[in-house]
Amino acid sequence: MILAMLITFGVMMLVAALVALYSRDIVTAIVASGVVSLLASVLYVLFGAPDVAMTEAAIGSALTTVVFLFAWSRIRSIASRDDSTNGEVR
Amino acid sequence: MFKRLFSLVLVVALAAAFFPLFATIGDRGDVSPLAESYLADAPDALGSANLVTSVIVTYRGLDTLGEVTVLFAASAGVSLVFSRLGSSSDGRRPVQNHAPSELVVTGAGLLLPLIFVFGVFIFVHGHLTPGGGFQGGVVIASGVLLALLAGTLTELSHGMLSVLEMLSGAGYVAVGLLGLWLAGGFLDPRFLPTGEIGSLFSGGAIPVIYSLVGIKVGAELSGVIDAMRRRRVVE
Amino acid sequence: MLMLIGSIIALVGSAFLFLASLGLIRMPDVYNRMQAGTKATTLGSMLVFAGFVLVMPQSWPRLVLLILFIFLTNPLSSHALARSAHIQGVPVGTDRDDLAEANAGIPEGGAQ
Amino acid sequence: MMTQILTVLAFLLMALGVWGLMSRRHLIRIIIGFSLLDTGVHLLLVAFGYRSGGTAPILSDGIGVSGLVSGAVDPIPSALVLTAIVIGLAVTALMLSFAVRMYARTRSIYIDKNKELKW
Repeated sequence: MILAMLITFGVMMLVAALVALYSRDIVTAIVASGVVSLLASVLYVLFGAPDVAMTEAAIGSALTTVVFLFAWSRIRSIASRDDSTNGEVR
Repeated sequence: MFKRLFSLVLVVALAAAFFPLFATIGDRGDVSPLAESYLADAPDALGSANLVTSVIVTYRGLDTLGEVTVLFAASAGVSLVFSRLGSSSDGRRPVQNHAPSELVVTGAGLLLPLIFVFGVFIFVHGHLTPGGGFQGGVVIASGVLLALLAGTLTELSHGMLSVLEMLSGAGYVAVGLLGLWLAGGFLDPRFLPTGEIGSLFSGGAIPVIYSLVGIKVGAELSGVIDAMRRRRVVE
Repeated sequence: MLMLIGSIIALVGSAFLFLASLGLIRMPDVYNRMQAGTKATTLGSMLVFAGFVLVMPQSWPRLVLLILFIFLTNPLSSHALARSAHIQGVPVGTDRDDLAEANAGIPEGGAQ
Repeated sequence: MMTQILTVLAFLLMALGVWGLMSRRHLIRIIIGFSLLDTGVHLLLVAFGYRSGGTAPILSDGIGVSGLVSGAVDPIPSALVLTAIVIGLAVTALMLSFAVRMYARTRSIYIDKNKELKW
């Protein structure tokens, strides 16, 4: 049972990691990397480390995502301030 | 093309370096001798139920002190990098700005005290249940983030943050020195009574140290979040 | 007996959670999905925790706090998400768009 | 079995992270690759501390000290990973702030357009 959960979550993590590296949209990639952390925190609970799971859930999937999104919104605001569109963001 | 090949070679080299690990690692029934002695001795010696907390605060206490210092350095670095960026070219065209809706403001007002109390609960109970200074500090930083997003808090006072951080860091070192003076060594928490395992006042100075770590981490991460947040351009 | 009732309540709650996940797949646009994923999960998880209160009566204060937390945060966060999606211009799949109509009467910049 | 699966998973995440770090050109994606590498290393450390059927190293009424010695996982990797996660957030924030700064200076988010440090 635990083994099946481990394999399921592992495959989901790998898929989310691939999405994070290869998706077209940056916000999707950022959210996918948050999903990787969230699934990792489930695995930490399975492996008897609830302290680490709490930290990973609070930091890896919440604060890191927020920090990424803040940085991305700053980059976009710099790009939108440029009059010409030579500042390329995608 | 060459670069792609090079990265592929690097990944393959990583796999080769990992291969002995795959071959030797298996399910073990025992832990290392050091961990075994921690598991056997730590609850009686320190009176703290959560062994991860004992390791972080006491056995690897100096590590944690250095780690909090690294966090401080990173937080200062983020503020430094963004302090130049914010004022140089901002304000030419106001960013389109949507005030948070009334529901969010009211709900944040209801939730914020709960979140802060929860964060304090996590780091005060760090020696009894999973959790501790780092987790509690992060919860407090998330509360600060919610307050910033909901507009409950428009400007974070950096003076207050640095005072909090300074006091908690100095308190951390002071508690460590007290351990050196009154008990076995630097950061030895046994100068306060260890108490009974499972009660709130147990573990000697572990709750004190972890609360200080919690305050410090909360202040540092709030500083990072506040520095990274895009300033609302006010005309 | 108490255990049986608690288990049944938790089962009903998980059925709601299942329906929510079904709605997340089947609904046509973002707002409908968000509504399915919020209303049903709020009720579902509250029911699951209420069932746990009956199964484990000794830890009821924590569970009641959890119910309160879910009751407060889940609709709020979904409201904020849906509103920001609307501001970002995610298309509405149905014919009516009440928020755009409500904002149309208010001059630019004063939209609350 | 569980330890081996977690080790393989950790290795795959690390490999994906290294691959992303090397092959992507978008700065944000490079930092995402770094955080994947981070997660992989953390999983690897937790896998080293695991013992089969292990419980969390927390003393409770049900398990006495003898139960801990015979059945709890290694607390040291947990403690190390816990601090490493917090440091990881700080490092990620620092890298992101440098990325924003770099964009503000060079007006390009792609790393191969930035020729300043190229040799």
